[in-house]
Amino acid sequence: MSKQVRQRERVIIRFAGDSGDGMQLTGDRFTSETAEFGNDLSTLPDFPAEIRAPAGTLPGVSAFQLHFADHDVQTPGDRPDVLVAMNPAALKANLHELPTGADLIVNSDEFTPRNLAKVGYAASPLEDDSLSSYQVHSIPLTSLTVKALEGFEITRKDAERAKNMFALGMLSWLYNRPTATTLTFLEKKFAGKPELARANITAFNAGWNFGETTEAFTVRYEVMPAAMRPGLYRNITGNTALSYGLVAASVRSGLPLFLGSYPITPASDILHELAKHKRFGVRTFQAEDEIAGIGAALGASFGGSLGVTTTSGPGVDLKSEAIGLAVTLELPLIICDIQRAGPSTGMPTKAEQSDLLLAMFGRHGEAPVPILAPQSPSDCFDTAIEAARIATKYRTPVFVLSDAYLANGSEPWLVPDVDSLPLIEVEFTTEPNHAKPDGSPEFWPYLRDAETLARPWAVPGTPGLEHRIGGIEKADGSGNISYDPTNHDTMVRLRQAKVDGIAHDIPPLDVDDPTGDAGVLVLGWGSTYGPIGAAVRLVREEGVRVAHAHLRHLNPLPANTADVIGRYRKVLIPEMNLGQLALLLRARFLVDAISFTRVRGMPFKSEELADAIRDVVGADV
Amino acid sequence: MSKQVRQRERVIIRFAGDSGDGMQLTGDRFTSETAEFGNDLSTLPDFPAEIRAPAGTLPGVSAFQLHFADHDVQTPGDRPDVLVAMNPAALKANLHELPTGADLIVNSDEFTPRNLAKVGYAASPLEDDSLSSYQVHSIPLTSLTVKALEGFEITRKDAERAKNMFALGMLSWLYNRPTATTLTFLEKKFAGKPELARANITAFNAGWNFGETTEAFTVRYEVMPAAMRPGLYRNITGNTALSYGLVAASVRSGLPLFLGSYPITPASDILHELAKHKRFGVRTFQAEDEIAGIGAALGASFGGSLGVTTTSGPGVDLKSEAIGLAVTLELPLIICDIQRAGPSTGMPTKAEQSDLLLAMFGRHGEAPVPILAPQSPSDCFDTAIEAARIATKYRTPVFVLSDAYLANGSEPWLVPDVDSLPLIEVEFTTEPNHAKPDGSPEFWPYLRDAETLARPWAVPGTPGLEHRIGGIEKADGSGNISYDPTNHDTMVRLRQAKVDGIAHDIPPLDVDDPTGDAGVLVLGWGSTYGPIGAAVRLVREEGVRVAHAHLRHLNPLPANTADVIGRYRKVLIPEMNLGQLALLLRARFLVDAISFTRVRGMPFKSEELADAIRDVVGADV
Amino acid sequence: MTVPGQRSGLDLVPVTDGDKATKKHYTSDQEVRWCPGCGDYAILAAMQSFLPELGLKRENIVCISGIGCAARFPYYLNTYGMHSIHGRAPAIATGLATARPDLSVWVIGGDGDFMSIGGNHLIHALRRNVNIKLLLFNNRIYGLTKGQYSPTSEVGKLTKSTPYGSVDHPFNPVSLALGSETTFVARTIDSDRKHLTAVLRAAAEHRGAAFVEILQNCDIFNDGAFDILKNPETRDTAVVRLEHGKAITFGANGEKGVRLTGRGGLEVIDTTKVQPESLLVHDITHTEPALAFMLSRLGNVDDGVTPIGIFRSVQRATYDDQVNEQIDAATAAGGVGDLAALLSSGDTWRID
Amino acid sequence: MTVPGQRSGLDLVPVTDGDKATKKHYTSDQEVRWCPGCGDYAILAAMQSFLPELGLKRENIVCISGIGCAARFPYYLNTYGMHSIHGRAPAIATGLATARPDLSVWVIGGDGDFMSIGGNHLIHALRRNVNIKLLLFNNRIYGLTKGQYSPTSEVGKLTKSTPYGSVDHPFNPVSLALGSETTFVARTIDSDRKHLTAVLRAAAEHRGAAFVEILQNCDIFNDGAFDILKNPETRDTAVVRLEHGKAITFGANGEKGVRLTGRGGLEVIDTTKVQPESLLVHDITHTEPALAFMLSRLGNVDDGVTPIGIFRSVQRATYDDQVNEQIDAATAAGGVGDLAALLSSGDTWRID
Ligand SMILES: Cc1ncc(C[n+]2csc(CCOP(=O)(O)OP(=O)(O)O)c2C)c(N)n1
Ligand SMILES: Cc1ncc(C[n+]2csc(CCOP(=O)(O)OP(=O)(O)O)c2C)c(N)n1
Ligand code: SF4
Ligand code: SF4
Ligand SMILES: [Mg+2]
Ligand SMILES: [Mg+2]
Repeated sequence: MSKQVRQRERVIIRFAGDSGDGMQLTGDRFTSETAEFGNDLSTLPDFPAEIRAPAGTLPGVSAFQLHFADHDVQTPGDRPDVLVAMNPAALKANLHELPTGADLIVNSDEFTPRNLAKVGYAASPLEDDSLSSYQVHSIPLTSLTVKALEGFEITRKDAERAKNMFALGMLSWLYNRPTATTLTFLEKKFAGKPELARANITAFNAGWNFGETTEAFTVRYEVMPAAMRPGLYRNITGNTALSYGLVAASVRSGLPLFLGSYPITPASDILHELAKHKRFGVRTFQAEDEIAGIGAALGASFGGSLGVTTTSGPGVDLKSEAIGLAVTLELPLIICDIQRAGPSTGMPTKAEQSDLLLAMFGRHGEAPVPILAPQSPSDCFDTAIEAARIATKYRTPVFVLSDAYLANGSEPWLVPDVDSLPLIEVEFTTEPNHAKPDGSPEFWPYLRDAETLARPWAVPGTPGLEHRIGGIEKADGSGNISYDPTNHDTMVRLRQAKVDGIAHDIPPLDVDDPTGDAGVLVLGWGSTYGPIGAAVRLVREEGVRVAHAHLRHLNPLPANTADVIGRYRKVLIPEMNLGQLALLLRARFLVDAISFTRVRGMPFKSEELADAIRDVVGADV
Repeated sequence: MSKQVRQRERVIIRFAGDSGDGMQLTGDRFTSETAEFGNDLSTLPDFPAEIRAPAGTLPGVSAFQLHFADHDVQTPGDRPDVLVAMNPAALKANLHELPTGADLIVNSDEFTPRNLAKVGYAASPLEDDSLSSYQVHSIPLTSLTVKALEGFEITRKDAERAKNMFALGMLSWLYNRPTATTLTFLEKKFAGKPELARANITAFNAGWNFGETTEAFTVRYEVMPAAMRPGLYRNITGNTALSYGLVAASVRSGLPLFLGSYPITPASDILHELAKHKRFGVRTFQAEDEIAGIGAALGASFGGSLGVTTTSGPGVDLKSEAIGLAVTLELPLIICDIQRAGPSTGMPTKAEQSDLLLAMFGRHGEAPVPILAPQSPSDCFDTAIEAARIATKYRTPVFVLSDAYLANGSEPWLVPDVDSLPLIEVEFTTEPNHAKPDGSPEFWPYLRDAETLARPWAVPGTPGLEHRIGGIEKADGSGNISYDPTNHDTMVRLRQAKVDGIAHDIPPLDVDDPTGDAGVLVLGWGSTYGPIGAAVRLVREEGVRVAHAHLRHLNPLPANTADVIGRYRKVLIPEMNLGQLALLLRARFLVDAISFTRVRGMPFKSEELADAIRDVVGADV
Repeated sequence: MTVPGQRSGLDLVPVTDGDKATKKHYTSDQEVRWCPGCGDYAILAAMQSFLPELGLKRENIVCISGIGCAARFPYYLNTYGMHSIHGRAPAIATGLATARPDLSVWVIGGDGDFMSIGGNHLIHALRRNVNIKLLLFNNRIYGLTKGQYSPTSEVGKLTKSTPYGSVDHPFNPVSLALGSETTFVARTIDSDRKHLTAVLRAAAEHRGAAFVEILQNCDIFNDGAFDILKNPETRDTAVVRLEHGKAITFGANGEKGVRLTGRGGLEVIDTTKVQPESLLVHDITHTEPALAFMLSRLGNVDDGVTPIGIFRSVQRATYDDQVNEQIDAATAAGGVGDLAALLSSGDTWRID
Repeated sequence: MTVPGQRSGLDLVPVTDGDKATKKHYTSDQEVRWCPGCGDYAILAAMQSFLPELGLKRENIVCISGIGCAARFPYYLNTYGMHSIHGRAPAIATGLATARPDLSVWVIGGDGDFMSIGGNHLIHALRRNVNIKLLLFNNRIYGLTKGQYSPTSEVGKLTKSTPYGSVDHPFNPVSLALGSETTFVARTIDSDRKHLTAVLRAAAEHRGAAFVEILQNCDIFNDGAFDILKNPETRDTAVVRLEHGKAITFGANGEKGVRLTGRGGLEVIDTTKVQPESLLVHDITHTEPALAFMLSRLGNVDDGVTPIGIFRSVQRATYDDQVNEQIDAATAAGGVGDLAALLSSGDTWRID
């Protein structure tokens, strides 16, 4: 039978199932197909901290949401138009976010009394009318898959496992996705096991054909490709982009990359990615702990490498002392904090922006450190390069504050032309820079560049420049140990001035204020960029006038930040914390910034942000 | 010959010599004599980080300054009226702070060509007229001492060592100090070595008699006792007071004290002091590092002890992660940070106030911790008790921010009556506090007290209340692991609200504004109390109207802080950092507070503060 | 096992007034969240069923862990417990045990938790001989962070973080513990309930720090790591069971044995070809750990031959006992501290 | 000493073109700030005079330390140096040595720096066998913080922090190192310049982690701690000098000797009463550390008998060499990384 085809501008799909059901993989594949098709998109994986909580339980539910459209997409979307629920737990955990009228595809095989009981369903929601407000497609995915794979030389378990490919095939049909990438992917994935490869491909095709033939689907959807700048695209997650950015910074600076790291969610994937790139001379050191990770990176920096350490909140706590050492040694170092929900162990797989003040102040003494924050998955690439530029030019540790949402979320990325990437020029000092009283030349490790206030970087192996540096206060210039009170005051202010001075070496904060006469500025940082952008678009469609600016440099702030803020009657600062940027701006500019905060481990929903904006704009008369 | 006696209201003496010359001891003894005499006083030891830098060199100079008067004393004084210099290095290192006309007592024996050369004196300042603007008393202290000890069965080295007692005797004569305490002290100190005891006592008396007889001193000074509240007094340093406060808190709460600590300057003396008090049931654990120190203290708290950890900046960095755990476990814990000059190793024996923002924000996630700061050596006692009260009542870690100046500095202390000390009532939970659906009783470790928001404290050994707590986010009430987004938002805000709520349980900020019409408020915190008080007194004597308030509770701030600040046109905030309290107050109250900062590792001089106040008041019209 | 005359690790822990506790009694209401088939289940079951046998008051048992899959353990045991932070459990337990001699304190951690980030706290707790029981769940992998190699992984291990193979030489936990002055050192296997339980009981009764390495299978990221010790074909020749007072033999019918070489080493020999007397008789009570150390080098999983059982159990004053004895002695001598006297100690003067 | 056929630790470090360096050449312009009489002076002098003999380019030598009196060392040596933070030097050095195989990297620390706060970094650097030389200045006390006991202090030590005597059992640094899979382990004494220098040279030439415990006198806070090993009356019977290939004897005229007991231990015997062949001949090249471990238990300062010298020197692939070999191999196989290719790897699509 031929099906009716409906046009859609945008679709939000959420795949939800048990940790063992392979939902992340399914989501990834559908994403690739969608990307290749040419839609713009944004994704949000959401999985539990446990590797595999007991099958069929709520804590065990793993989900993947994808938002794709024929226009540019800014967030993974608030509420799904389609929910694929592989078991009762997945249904229960996600139903409350489903808008009425949404499509609900469930694997009816899993709705057994036992599974229903596990999550406290007295009766099967498929039988009673509790789902009446949705388009329910109840399909026995497991048995259909097993049936499709009869005759294959694989275990029943493996056959059942293939149900996610059946579901993928079905949805690929439903949204008319190109399937080539998935087929080649499956060949690769099961390269060693041809039978399994064939089985999964068969399941996938079976799913597609099922969609074609079943009554369950009367309509099929079409989402036209989005208009995007011409070029070569790939889909990329924040952690991959950050890794590539670091490799690029190494290539463009000529400094070998050294990563010292200790595994921690959600940062580990950067270590995993960089460990692959030996051909770029990348050295990855899996340390015994976070302190050793940053220590080794600092040692490598002392030796002339681009030292990097990657971690998340708890690891930053532990690195605090070593970061202070890096501040006073004035050596380049990049510290990537992939923020997760705290305090303490908190919710390791969830996103939060609550390490900003830690990055600003989390060391004893006056120990200023520049801070950058990427605003989208692909922006992690550029941010890494910018961090390397600042770290090497100013001989300073630099913080990069990403978060779990950016790290695992993905978006299409216009692959840049390598030659267009910034060149990072680093010059090691090779000659003495000072004269002894008797006129003979000597090397002063703390004789600063007049303009940048950076100290010289002379690496071991350079004859005649042998010198010692350390954590004790140093005499301005010579760098010798000094307990002189006035010298200490001078050095404290010099270190601060060096970091503050970077403000003149970074792009000004630019504002998106189309009508030019908005009274309210929404000011954000980091991963809220997408949600704020989407919310701003929503309210503008209603004719609301509002401006949006987003800070990529958090310390120091762009030189024009004061002017920008001064131009608006009200400043609204949405953050996934209790108002950390707001605190900094209030202190710095005495502006009565309005904080809008949600600390749920989840990105903002654009709707709730839109409400917040409406409130503030409404009150602004 | 009988000498002329001059009256003085106040005298500032500085003893300076080689690390090996026993200047700290000499200062301590003179302080005891002065205290016993009934003057009010304040002291400032100042020694190098090295144990014993090479003899006779500038880095090796160790000094001790004492300010005593017939009225109440607020600081160790800016510039000494009398400098005792035991060698050329001591002279060179301290001369620049000596006001013209001051008395200068030097040990001429040490002014040998070799010693002079060591510190770059071409000629002996005792010979040329470079010291003409001072009252120079050039005395061969060493040889006089050795002569006085002829016939004693001691080594020449020991005889020479006694020269500090000779000097002490001389100054005791000069200021007419009671000598009994010193004599008994020497007996005790050399209990094992009677010959050495007699020798030192003889040297001391010889010094006294020398003063009596020599031409070198034509006048003798008298400083009348100060009017002080009646009662029993003793001299006490900040570290001793803090240690006693902790013991007192243990006694008054009935909780055994457990200290987990790793040695670090200037905090180590607290560990040393508490290790003595086994009879109070105090357990001291010298850990393998700072993390183990706080970890063990937290473990002891879990078991029902009053857990305490003591450290300085670098140690706080390392404890950050564990503090975050304490925040989320909601267990009582006291963290004493004896601040020193940073960043990194910095200047370990020097004072600074640069850990305030670290204490506020130095942990990942939203992890609020109450913060207290003592404002004088003896105030460390009361602050420790207040910290214990808050920690146990609100089940929270509490920061105590002392510093090197308070830690080693001393002042007379009116010994409190034990019964007058606050009683700290702690009740462990012993009964279930919740009912299961089936009505049977159960224990919910996170079911909060409605008023304080504190959670119940049930210690191991309590039957029926077995429970597990941890660093992962907990469900409000039950405390079970929860990754629910809304629950996390709730818990983050609950933890914040609990700490904020303490504002209503602490004394209001009181203001010293005698005329009641000052336009400028000087607002300080911690160890700047004395210097600010002295400066305020100075300018008031000139008729300048200025108010002074001092914050003992830094988080949360007293409930009336906003009102107080609001009452003044200008707020001046002097800090030994780059303006950390100023930042907090600006952010919180949007007040354009004026920061006055010096980061020299030394307490403010009251004169420079007075100038700062004059400037602000002057500009305020 | 407590050697005759030794003081038990449980001496000061109150016992129940006879009423028998059950496994259920020690099972918490929390849903267990390990992967199906994880070796941790077997260890949990063993603990839950052996603890009641000790006849202790349940409320006087505390279980403290760091972070990792293994570290989730306390949630599932219905005693007091703390799931702390990564690597710090031994330090936290040291404070608790020192302050509360009436508790039986168990510390649980994985090979990352104990041997990597927590290595220093571990060796210091062991050298101090704090009366705590440290159970290392060694699956030779980082489970919770999804499969990076650990300090106990074999060289050349292919993991997410070592796509070209790991290059660092692993610790032998038993050797490290013996080099850290540990008074009780043992190794056992998750799947051997009987052996596991016997070792846990001996650890509980040992007064001092007891270190137990439990070889644990992670069936997601390092499945089969210990198959050679479990598989009926290989286990008899791979596992060497050390038993106090018994000659060290192994193999299906004890055809293999261990004896001292003349050159200060050990050798595996064919027991049918030598006099029984020439075999090394295992003695866990040697004051010096040297021989136990030598046994720890006999081999580990990678070499096939793997000794399990108690390597060493000697008595040495514990840290916590001595700390508390100092307090008791001082108090007995000088009386309970008098606060007023303390505050007014040193040089004082009176103003009236 | 490099055992024949072994690769030297200095293989990749550039040497001077013949011009002889002197002690002065290795002496920095910084004023030495140790207490008069501190054992650190002797160690510094030994380093300053032995380093030139290696004939290396001075600029390729780096000295990294943590915090403590000992840790001030780098300031006084005219090479590249870093005085870092307490306990972390082994980690910092690991990064530097791995990134820069052309450097000779020395790590200096006290017993607090290495054995207390830095214990974990130490044992991990040792097990990884990073090509760095770790010199432990063991004065059995915390000097810089004015005299608290340390993890190597004898039990019952009276210090500022232990007025009633310390109660924790110390580490034997050599035993701990051997339990940590260390490939080169030695012990020497500050005052024995000849022995000290010989050990340092052997350490320098060892390819891999070399751990050297130097017994160092702190004449302010622990004076005389090693007198028994220095005092002419006692030293001959207290110090056991281990020499590779030689029978282990000591005493003024070698009247005492060490031999294996039949029970897997060592015993000190009267050499005049036994056959020379029965004495234990020292062999630093045993692949297994068990015998070296046994020697480390022969005694330490507290028991009088104290073995010094090289306990173990075996070759094992170093961490840094293998890391760099993986890079070279991958590059040789696939060519130098192509950034453009990397960025456009994976599923891509083109929009035109
Ligand atoms: C300070 C800190 N660093 C890193 C982590 C991430 N982390 C959690 S568990 C773990 C290691 C898990 O391995 P193991 O200890 O062997 O336990 P297993 O999961 O294998 O049982 C790591 C690195 C963390 N939670 N905290
Ligand atoms: C993080 C940190 N903790 C503590 C200290 C204080 N501290 C400095 S050196 C030292 C130990 C000194 O002993 P050791 O390492 O044996 O060196 P020594 O002075 O005896 O040569 C300590 C505890 C510090 N500087 N940093
Ligand atoms: S990941 Fe491995 S160790 Fe962790 S629960 Fe799963 S099977 Fe067990
Ligand atoms: S305190 Fe001891 S170790 Fe430190 S310099 Fe002085 S003598 Fe040497
Ligand atoms: Mg593990
Ligand atoms: Mg030491």
